[in-house]
Amino acid sequence: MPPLIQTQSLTMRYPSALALDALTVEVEPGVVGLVGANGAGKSTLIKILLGLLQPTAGSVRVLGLDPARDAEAIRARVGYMPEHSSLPLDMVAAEFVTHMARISGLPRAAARERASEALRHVGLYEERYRQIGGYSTGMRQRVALAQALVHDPDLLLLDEPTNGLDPAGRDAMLGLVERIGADFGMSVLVCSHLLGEVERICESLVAIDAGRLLRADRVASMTRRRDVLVVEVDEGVERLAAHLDELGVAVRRSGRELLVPLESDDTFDLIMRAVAGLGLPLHRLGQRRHGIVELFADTSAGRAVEYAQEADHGIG
Amino acid sequence: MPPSTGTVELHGVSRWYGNVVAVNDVSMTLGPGVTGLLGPNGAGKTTLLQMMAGFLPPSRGELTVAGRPSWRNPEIYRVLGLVADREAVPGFLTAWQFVLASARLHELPDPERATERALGQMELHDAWHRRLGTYSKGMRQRARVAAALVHQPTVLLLDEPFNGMDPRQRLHMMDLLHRTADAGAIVLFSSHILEEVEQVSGTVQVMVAGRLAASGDYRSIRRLMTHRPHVFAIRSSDDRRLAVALMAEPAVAGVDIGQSGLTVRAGDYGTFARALPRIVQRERIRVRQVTPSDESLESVFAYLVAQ
Amino acid sequence: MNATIASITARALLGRRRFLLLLPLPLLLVGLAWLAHGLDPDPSAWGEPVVAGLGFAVVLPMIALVVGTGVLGAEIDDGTIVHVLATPVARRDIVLAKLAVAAGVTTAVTATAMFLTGVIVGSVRFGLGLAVACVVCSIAYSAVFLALSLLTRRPVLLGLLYVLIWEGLLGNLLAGSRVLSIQQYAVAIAAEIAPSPVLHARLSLPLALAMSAAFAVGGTLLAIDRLRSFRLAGETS
Amino acid sequence: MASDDAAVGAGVIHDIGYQRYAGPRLGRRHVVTALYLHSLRTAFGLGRSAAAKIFPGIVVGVAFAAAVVLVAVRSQAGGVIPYTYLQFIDGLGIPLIVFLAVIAPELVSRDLRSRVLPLYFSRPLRRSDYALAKLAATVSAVWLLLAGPLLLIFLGGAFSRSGGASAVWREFTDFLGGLGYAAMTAVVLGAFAVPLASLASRRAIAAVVIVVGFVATAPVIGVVNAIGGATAQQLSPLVNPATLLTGLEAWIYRDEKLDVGRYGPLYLLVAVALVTACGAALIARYRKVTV
Repeated sequence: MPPLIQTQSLTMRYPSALALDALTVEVEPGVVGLVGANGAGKSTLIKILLGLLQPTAGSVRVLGLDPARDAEAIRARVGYMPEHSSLPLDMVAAEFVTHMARISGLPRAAARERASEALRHVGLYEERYRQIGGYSTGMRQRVALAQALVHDPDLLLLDEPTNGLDPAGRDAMLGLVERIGADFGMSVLVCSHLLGEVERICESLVAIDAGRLLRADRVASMTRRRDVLVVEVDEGVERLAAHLDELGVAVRRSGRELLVPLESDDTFDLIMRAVAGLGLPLHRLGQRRHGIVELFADTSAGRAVEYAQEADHGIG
Repeated sequence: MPPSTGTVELHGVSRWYGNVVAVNDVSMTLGPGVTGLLGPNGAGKTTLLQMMAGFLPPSRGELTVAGRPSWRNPEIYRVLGLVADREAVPGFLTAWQFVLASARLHELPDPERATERALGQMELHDAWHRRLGTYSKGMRQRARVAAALVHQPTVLLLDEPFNGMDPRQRLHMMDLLHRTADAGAIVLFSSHILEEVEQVSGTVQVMVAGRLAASGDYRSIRRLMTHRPHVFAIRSSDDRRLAVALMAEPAVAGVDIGQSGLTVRAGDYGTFARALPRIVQRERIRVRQVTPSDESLESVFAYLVAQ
Repeated sequence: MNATIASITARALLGRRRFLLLLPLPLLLVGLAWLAHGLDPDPSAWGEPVVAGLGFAVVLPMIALVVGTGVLGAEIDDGTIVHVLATPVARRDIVLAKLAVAAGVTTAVTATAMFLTGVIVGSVRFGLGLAVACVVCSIAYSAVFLALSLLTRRPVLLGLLYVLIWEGLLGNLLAGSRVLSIQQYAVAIAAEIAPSPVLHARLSLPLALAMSAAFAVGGTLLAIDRLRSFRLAGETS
Repeated sequence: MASDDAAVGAGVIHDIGYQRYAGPRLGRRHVVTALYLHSLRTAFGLGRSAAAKIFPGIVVGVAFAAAVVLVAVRSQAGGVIPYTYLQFIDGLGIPLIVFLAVIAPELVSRDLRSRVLPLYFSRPLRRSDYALAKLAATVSAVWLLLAGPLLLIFLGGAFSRSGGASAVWREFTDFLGGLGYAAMTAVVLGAFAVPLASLASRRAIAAVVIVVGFVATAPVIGVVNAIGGATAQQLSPLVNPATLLTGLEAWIYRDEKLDVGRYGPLYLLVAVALVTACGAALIARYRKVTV
């Protein structure tokens, strides 16, 4: 099974900017995250993979094929969901997806069946005979996903699939992409600048910034544990802090939370004993996870970004 | 009692298109500070903002900005700044020309200085002579905010200002909103991206299907809904024994044992939070993690949407 | 009339590719007149198709349509109009500024082309007659198309139907329809100032002037009122 | 459980999860035909919202109304109107321009504006095939717009004419002649309109460009005819697509609609050149569209 995607010092120079700078990366099949700030070169890379854009230098292989030579063979086996939902708003969803299936070479009957199946898998079965114009942003994103799925590709390229979605929509879309990667037996390249998503659904990750490769690795190996214990009580934060201080524990206050260095497992018991002793309502206790966001912390202009430890809230 | 000049007030405001009700009987008062207007797509956030900004008349009810109605009243824009949801900007103008035009249209005494201040505030000073067409999405957004701030409005309305911004740009925009609010302005921004609202504004107005579902600090909103069982994810050295002990506790509504630990549904938040440490001590079980998995704004939001 | 709005509107209009649409038509008009004159100085035979057929029937209305809908329709379409409306500038001043730019650009393009054509075809006086007609009708057309941009989502298509069907097709078949055809006002005004075999006025001057004024003032007032209660498309649009 | 286990037939739960597709994947010809048929339906607003049907509907209505009037007039005049079919097509001048000003932007500019092209070009569809499919769809739409009323006229004429089989046969040959001329009209006008439409992504502007393209050159002919000698008058119609067609018609059908003198073949040559040039321009336009 050839690697999903292979690039060798891939460069893309626009008149006004260097979008990709000698990018060399190899990606195995599975659900892969392509992460980077806005303008880091994600969309450019996807367009090169589809043969829609000729790179200025370097080579690239998709599913073992070269987009420059056999672009059509690649496009028959790849599904693409562009960043901005570009859909004909006055068409019925089922008819649009069927049309797109036929443009991918499926015969009429198969196209109609697979379109209705694709819309079922993205959760739009009941609404499939309504016009796309009447759909919410979330539903439109799912139609865009259905048209990328309909011709049963081996690789799905999703450019910011959760763009403009509300939380319920974002969770549904992420769950969908995760299920596609797991059950549908096709590889998925998910482009996103929302780091929490990548961590949650991708097995491996390619992080790029300003066209250069930051890191390419399995997600698991990138989120190492960091030894700080976070405790939050609903009332009496000062009393707890003072009590821990007396016990000689180095406590640091951060908003509503107390941060305690985690020397050993005993620290868990010590904190629990303190909270029980004071009879305080325990709201949160846990280890602060080292999110991928740190990847970007050092590259941003000098400012360490202790930004939203998404790993702690919710996803946990 | 007459609406005071220092607030944005809505009394029983509704807006409908034919029989589709976009905003349904909303009453709220916004004072100085940053407020997050949160809700799913289609909840009526944009419609509400447009009514406040004088681009849509309420179908019913009374809406005043700084004491006067905003509909068909261009004078309101002397105190009101708007960053609309449509991201279009005149690409052929440079940022300087764009904000200067806004300053002139607001008839400011010294438009050049005001423009320089606004662009400086948005850290656009190194790019302000480049055409907006060459700007990235985040920079265009900042130029639009600069244009909305140039006349130092006391009321600033922003529709999805963080849309499409990456973490760095988002953080910067949050600092700016705080600085504007600290200067005594009323800042209202809409969003459906939770990280933003949690970071920027403790106070939240949550809209669901056109109605105002909740308002105030989102954690206090959470507490107000204690009647709903809370969900905690707990990982410990002996999950099964802890589960048995917890089931004995009256405040516990139910426990699920999974590979990654226990999921505990607490009937009453207060009693459970106090009882847990006591039980763990008694049973001498080591607990490594207690996470209120339904406590973030996302769950408050999902809970309201599910009503 | 607000100078800032006028200058930005002018730059928007003349900056975009849309402006290139304005050039071939007047060039074709003057070139054709110059070529025809070269071949046969007596315009009695070929004058009518050039001045009326191409000038008043195509160049004037089409330029007015593209410019008239461009000064406001384009900004409404892409949403940049909100940056102008969210300011304390009176709506009247916004409309007058836009109207001034639209009428100005239309006049600049059409009046010059028609003046040159007039000079080639007849005399300087004839050229002036055509130019004055263009000035008056540019204002009338601009006001109408500006109002149309605020009344409908597809002002250009409806403008096209008005020019092609009402002024073009019906203008020849139905005499009555000429009373509401701005082209005919232009012909009437030009024929009055510089009578010439080339022009066949079908309306009297007072009627033409009165109707032009009616269209101009009516369109402007309608535009101002519509702009005062301009609504951004709500969420459910 | 009332029933005994043995009596129960074998039951199976089918896997309705995601199924891989093992069926045939058709080639380029099929893909282009699919796009062509889809575009043809879009031209008449089929498969689209009611609003998309209004303008094409109006023009189709006008065309059929004219046909009904013509049939009525012919039956009064004893069915003897020379070159009925050709006259009918030439008579639809302005409605045809309006039709093209509506459908060409709908088929071409709309995809540009709604950025649907990435969805097309990320599939095994060549850009030249996309352009040709859209061109063919426009030409077919114009032909159908003409062929329908022509059929009505034929049916009206064939049954009302006295003179037995030979009269019906002559009517039929005239009808075929009409269809031929309708095809020529469709190809020339369609090929001329579509590249113009592709210049603008805003449908409104594309419509203006098309109208100006057709209307602006007509007065030129008026001038040349007024000045030039016989040859000039015979060549001037080449400048405008509509008069180019009338000239072609006069040469092929010899119906003295237009004196083309001995320049008949030149009209054919110019027509073919115009169509090829427009096709090439359209393909070039889509080659450089950045997606």
